[in-house]
Amino acid sequence: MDPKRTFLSWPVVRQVRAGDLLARGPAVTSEKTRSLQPRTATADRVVQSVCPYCAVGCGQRVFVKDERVVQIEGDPDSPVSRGRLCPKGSASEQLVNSPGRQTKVLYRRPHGTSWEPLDRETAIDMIVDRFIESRRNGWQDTDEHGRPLRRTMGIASLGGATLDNEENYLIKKLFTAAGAIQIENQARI
Amino acid sequence: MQDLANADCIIIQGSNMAECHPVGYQWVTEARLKGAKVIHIDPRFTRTSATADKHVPIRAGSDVVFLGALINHILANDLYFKEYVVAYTNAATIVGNEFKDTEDLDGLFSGYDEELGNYDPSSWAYATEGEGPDASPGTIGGPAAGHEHGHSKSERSAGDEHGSGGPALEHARVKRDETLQDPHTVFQILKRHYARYTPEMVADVCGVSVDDFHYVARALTENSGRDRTSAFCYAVGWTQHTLGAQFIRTAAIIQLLLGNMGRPGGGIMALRGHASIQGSTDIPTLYNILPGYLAMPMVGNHDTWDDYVAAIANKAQKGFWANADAYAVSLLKAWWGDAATKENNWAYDYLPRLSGAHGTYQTTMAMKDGEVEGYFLLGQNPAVGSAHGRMQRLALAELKWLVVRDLNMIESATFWKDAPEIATGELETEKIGTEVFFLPPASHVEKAGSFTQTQRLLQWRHKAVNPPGDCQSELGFFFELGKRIRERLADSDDPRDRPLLDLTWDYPLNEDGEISGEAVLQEINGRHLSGERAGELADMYTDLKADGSTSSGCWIYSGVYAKGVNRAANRKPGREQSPVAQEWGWAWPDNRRILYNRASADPEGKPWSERKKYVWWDEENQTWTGLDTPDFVKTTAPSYRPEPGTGGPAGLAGDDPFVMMADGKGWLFAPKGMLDGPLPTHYEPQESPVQNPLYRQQSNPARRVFPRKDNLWSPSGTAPGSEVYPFVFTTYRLTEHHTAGGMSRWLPYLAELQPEFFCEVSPELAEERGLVNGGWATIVSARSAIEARVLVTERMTPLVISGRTLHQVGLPYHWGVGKEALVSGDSANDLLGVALDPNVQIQESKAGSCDIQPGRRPEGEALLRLVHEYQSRAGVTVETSNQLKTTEDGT
Amino acid sequence: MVPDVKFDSYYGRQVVKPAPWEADIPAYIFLGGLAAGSGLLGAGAVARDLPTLRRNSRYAAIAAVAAGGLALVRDLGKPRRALNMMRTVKLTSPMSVGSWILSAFGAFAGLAVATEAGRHLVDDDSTLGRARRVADPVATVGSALFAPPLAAYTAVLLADTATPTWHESYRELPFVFVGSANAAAAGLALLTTPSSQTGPARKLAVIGAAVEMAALERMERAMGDVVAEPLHQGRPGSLLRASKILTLGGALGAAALGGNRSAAAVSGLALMAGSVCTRFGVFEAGIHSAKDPRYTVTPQRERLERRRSEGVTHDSITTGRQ
Amino acid sequence: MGFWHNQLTGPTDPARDAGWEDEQPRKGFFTDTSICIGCKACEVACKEWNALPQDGDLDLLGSSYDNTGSLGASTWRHVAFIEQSGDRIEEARESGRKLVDLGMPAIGAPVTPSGNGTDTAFATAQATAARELGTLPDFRWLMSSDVCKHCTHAACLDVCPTGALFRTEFGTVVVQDDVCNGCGYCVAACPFGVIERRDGDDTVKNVGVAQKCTLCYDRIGHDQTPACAQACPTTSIKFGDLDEMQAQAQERVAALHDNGFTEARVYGGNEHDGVGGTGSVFLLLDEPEVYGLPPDPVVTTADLPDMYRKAGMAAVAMLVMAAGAFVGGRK
Repeated sequence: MDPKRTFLSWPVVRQVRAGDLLARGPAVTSEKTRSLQPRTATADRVVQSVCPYCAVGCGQRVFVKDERVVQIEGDPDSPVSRGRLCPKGSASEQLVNSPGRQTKVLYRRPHGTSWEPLDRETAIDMIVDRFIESRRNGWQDTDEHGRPLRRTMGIASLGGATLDNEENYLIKKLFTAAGAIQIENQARI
Repeated sequence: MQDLANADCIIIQGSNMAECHPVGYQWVTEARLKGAKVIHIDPRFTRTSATADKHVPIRAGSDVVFLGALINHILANDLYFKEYVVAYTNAATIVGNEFKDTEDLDGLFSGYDEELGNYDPSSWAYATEGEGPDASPGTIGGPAAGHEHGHSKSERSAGDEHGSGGPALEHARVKRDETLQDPHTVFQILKRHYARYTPEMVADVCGVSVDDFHYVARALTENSGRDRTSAFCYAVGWTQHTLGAQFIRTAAIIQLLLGNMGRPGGGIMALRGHASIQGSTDIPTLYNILPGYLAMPMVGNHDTWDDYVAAIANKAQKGFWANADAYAVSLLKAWWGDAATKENNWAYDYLPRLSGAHGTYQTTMAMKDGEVEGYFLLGQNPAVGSAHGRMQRLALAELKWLVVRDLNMIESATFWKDAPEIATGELETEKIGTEVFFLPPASHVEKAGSFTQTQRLLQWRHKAVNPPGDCQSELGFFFELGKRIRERLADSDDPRDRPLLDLTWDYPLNEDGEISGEAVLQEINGRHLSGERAGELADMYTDLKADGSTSSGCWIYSGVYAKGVNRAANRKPGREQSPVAQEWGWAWPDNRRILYNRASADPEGKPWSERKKYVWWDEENQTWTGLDTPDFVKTTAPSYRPEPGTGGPAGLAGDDPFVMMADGKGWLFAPKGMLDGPLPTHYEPQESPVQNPLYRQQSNPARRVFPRKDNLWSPSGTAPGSEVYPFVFTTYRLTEHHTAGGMSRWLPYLAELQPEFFCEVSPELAEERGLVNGGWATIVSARSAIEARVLVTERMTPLVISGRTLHQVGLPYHWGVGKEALVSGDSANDLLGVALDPNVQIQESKAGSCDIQPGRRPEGEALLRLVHEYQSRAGVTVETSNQLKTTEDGT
Repeated sequence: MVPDVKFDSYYGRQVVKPAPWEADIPAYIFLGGLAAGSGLLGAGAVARDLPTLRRNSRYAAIAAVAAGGLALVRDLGKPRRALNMMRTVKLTSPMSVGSWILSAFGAFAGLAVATEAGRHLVDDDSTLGRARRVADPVATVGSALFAPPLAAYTAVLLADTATPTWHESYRELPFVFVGSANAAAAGLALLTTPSSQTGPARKLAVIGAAVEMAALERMERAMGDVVAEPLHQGRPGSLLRASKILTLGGALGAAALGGNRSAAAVSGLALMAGSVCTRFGVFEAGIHSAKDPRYTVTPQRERLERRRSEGVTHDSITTGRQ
Repeated sequence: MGFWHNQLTGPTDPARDAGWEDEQPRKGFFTDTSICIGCKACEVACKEWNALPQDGDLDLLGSSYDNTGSLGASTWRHVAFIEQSGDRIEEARESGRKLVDLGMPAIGAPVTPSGNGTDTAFATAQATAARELGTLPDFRWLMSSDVCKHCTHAACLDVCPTGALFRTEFGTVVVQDDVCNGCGYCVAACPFGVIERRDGDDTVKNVGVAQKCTLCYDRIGHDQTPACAQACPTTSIKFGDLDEMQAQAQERVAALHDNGFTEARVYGGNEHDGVGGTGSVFLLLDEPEVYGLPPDPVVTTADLPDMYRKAGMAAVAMLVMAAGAFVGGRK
């Protein structure tokens, strides 16, 4: 077991030597206990972030070790949240590292009965094809009175309330330029 | 949020704040420890009620009666804050005499168009200076240029445009009677309108005892005034109704009457549910608005640039909205750069036009009817989280292709193999032609970007690690998608492709090879394009010009990157600054933390009281100053009075604190902007076992209904068949889960805390229906039937409504049917149908009618038979409850 | 006058947790007692020169102590860390103290068996033989000295817990257990050893059974009605009733018919079975008393109200405004 | 006897007793259940920090909003939910009032509200005036976050045969999962039913080992707040020096009593109680057993000297019995 173990490190001996006769304190600590360090102290870096759940916008501190998130907790600096988090916010680390999280692109072909793997580049190309085609299929130049519409009804989107402002900006910008108007998010749900 | 700690009384209604915003609730707790009274008004006794001074149980959907009775109480007993009301609200403003109230027309305001099912609001307009109250209202908000019928406004969900300011008026030359005695003053109209909203009516309609009503009335009025302020907090408990926007309006009227707006510890706090749901309305992924609450152009109304500019704002109106043309031009310059020129009206014609409502529910129906080919789901799980889950899933099965981007394998991505409709035989995996792409996104720590939280505060998140595997941020994905679409179309000479090809899409990459979020935020902030500051970032929205010399992707965010500093990333620790904490993040507009804070000072510019001082006029330096950025023209002295007819910021008098409103005043009466009436008035929900006791008109006559075979409703009120669905159900969230569960049902830490779908019923209802705690129940609505475990609890209280006992069933909606999540179950949203608020097109999911029976639901086809059996017993047809105007026979 | 005490709980859930122990532990307590009693019988047999009884008791002791030790290890959550029991000497821990007692007894019992086996294998005059002759009395005395603590400490092991029925039994349970240990060991001797050499065992059976029954009776009465309840109800109740019948029957049989080999064997079996029932009965009663919050809350509430009615208020865990 | 007495019952400084020379001020929790919103952030933050596995089978327990049941090997903070109607509230108010009458000196020291100056004082005065003293609601929903008590006289620690459980320099009680051999003794010894041996298959971390709250020994050793207290949105869970925690608890009870909430009482932290005082102090709004807490816990080892004495006598008796059997009579 412990390679450094010697007779003198035997707690019974330490009990007597240290006067902790009832063996309750330092005499019985293990090497692991004595060298205990919180992973907040051993992290390579700490990054300030914001909780992804509700709109209170609680500050989070993200602790990174070996390019992996090891801990997410409340940021005491935040005047909004003062370091506190709700159960969901407290579970953020699991949200990031959960074994159930999907990290691979998957594809279900029409009428298919199961997922198939697909590489991301191909997937995006396929989406581009379909985007352009559906955009054309759903295109409306004018309404029945000849007034300009210049839009497509072939493509819709839902989502954005948990996305960044910059992301929503690109989504709205791209879709609007493409003439897609059926762009919605959680705010209307 | 932090400002709630300054309140002396907090009324939480339409929100379960302790459960849904626990960390925000710390400020309520703090206020309470300092002695503030906290009252929770809600159908259910929740964790918020448990930690409030008082819980007042109320029937879901009857809030306007309760709040209207408070207004009546305040007016009848002279409890309003007179100086504030006269100076800062439109109480003294005189309304044209064509206006007819619901009290005169049995539940309808003047201007109702039966054919279109909507209002023409021209008769609600203010009377104009120089004309008597008898004068035609034609010149103000009347059918002059730019006037738009309520129907078309509703179609484009115009209510959303007021996210940053009020609607346009032609000008601000209004007539006022500061004695408030003229019968045509808003004040007197208000008094008459709410006269029948008595405590007894509250008892009868809301099920709230007269004593409880007086308790609330006393707490609220005793804690409002010069020295004290009260706050309201609401959430989707108010918005998810066919009368949702009017619920909030009623509270706004109370707060204006009590002088609680624009002051510390006052206001109305909207508690939003998602990390950047505020941001996603500011920079909208919404069909009807452009960034900064500029309208999406509507065919017929905004066909030309001139039409558009004239409609969005009027140079003659007071305040900062008068410059909306500068914001629109700057947006177009940001998007189309050099291709947007004065000659081509800044590429205005590159914008697609709306022709009706294209909200998520209309889109779902179009999808189900085969009109939509492709759909992107970006962190949304409509199969579980949207109203009428069945319709959502059946619609997904009609798509040609679907892109799902989510952290976990949500039900909306797997509907083709495990939707409940497969079990009932309505869908068959092999027959579903939808092609599904599942692309995993980066989590919040795997990308840098800004969220805008519920109080308009932008907070930058730094990136901690790279995303794993194929995971990619939306920023990266959409940048890539746009790039490839543009490459594919590069040789096109089709004019319809010009907007894509002319789009500014050259973003710099950062050291990780990813598109730089900072660069996008800079574009949003805006730049000087020409002139001596060319190339510099805009300092704030007052920099923006309508001459094409500036760009800004979202004018209200202008200033977030002023002087090249990402202010959303400001992180001075809270304990090292004042409680207003202006050096943490950046709030729009102009880093203001409380809007309309000019109202925190009296008309002379002095704080109303030492205890509540916030922003005041510094006589010595002739400037507004205080704890926050003053929300006013900095150098406009309190005594300043503009020349009549002056528009824009210069048109604001020194005592016009509501700088985004067209007349600078807080609106008790909304002459424009609300599509279902200038004053909130009570209507029953679309589906209600209760007859409207105030008017013959049963439900909001301007609500949006969708009479379809797949969207049936139970009979309401006393209509025959209503007894088949005798109970009210309401849906809600729990602390332990997040909406449709995509970010919680896959996590063991959260799943184990609330592992199963349950319904909450009172011991009385349990007794009546034979329901057992821990057992199963089947809940049936006119749309579907679901099963849930039963929690029998005294937290659910039967209410006596019009002499009849009414039971409510509580249903948290986090679970869905599928095989991928750690915990699954039937989805409460399957019970809901689609009926919408006319102002903002939000569905009614807080009140519906149902039956509840002990035991598990049938499976397979038998489930459909059960639903049909109920429908036929109740005599439900497509028309049931879908008449907008209630006719003589009460249908 | 003690005021009426109402009983409240949190959804009927237990307040204290039962020990996560299974049948291995009562089995060990029985085996430890059996070993201890056998150790004493072996020592007595040496003194009275009863070689068969000596041999059989010595083998019984080591077999029982070995089996008991195995049961103990098996019941650990981390059996591979069994040796950590020797990591400390912890006077406040009956289990630590017991581990050292068990080890010591085991060592002496092992030595005794070694010397026993050596009698026929080793020449008395060889070096080994001389060593054996020295070791034999050491083993005998050692076993005799460590046997009583081995039989008695298990009572403290159970009593030094928050398990209501176990803790409340602490005054009498050691006597129950030593009596039961003696009776069981005597029973085993009756089973294994010809009657010619079981005279002392028969006596011990009677004395042990008498002490066990008397102590048990006293224990149930002294304990208070509520906490004693699990001893009378359900499976533990049946076990303890069976124990009484078997133990008394076995003792009677041993006393009256002990000369008859078969009758002695049956009596011996009854005594051992009785001892098993006692151990399992007490063990299970305790587990039951921990699972039902009534046994934790009611006596504590009564105790508290009694003290309060006597004006003693400074020592309550709940305090009002000060 | 003096040695034993000092070590097993009564007021003492546990860290010093355990042989710490550089002992720190004793640390503890004050859990103010009157402001708990039952959000369970403490449960999750604790599980996340300590990497605890899933607890139980993901079943609805039907006990209000409590689905983790109790403290255990994989739940080190547990939030209890209790629904009560009017008569029970009245009883609680009465029993709390009785606690004051029970000879505990009701000095009625004025509340010293924390915070700054006149503003708070004004608000408190106003609130006292405005609140209807003694108005009984007809229903209430109690929520309370339970945790290890970190007793002065910790039975779990004292009965542990391996030294896996030890007393830290902060006076807290911690299990060393690399030492524990899963004997389970501590489980039966704890008068509060806190510590538990973890069940499960081999894929589960630390299975077979006794587990409980460590009061985040690793964190507090680096001047950090325990995970639960850091997360708690409403500061229902406070962490700090134990004497400060006790003072805050007393202050808060006084404040609640001033407002008519006589049901408020302090649980734990009395050095004269059966466990020599706890390191976790609670403000409760009803009798402890309503929350699943023992009303009068006494550490089992308080009786240990007596137990050993009785066992010694029994051992002697056993020898005597054997001697009696072998003395005299036939072979």
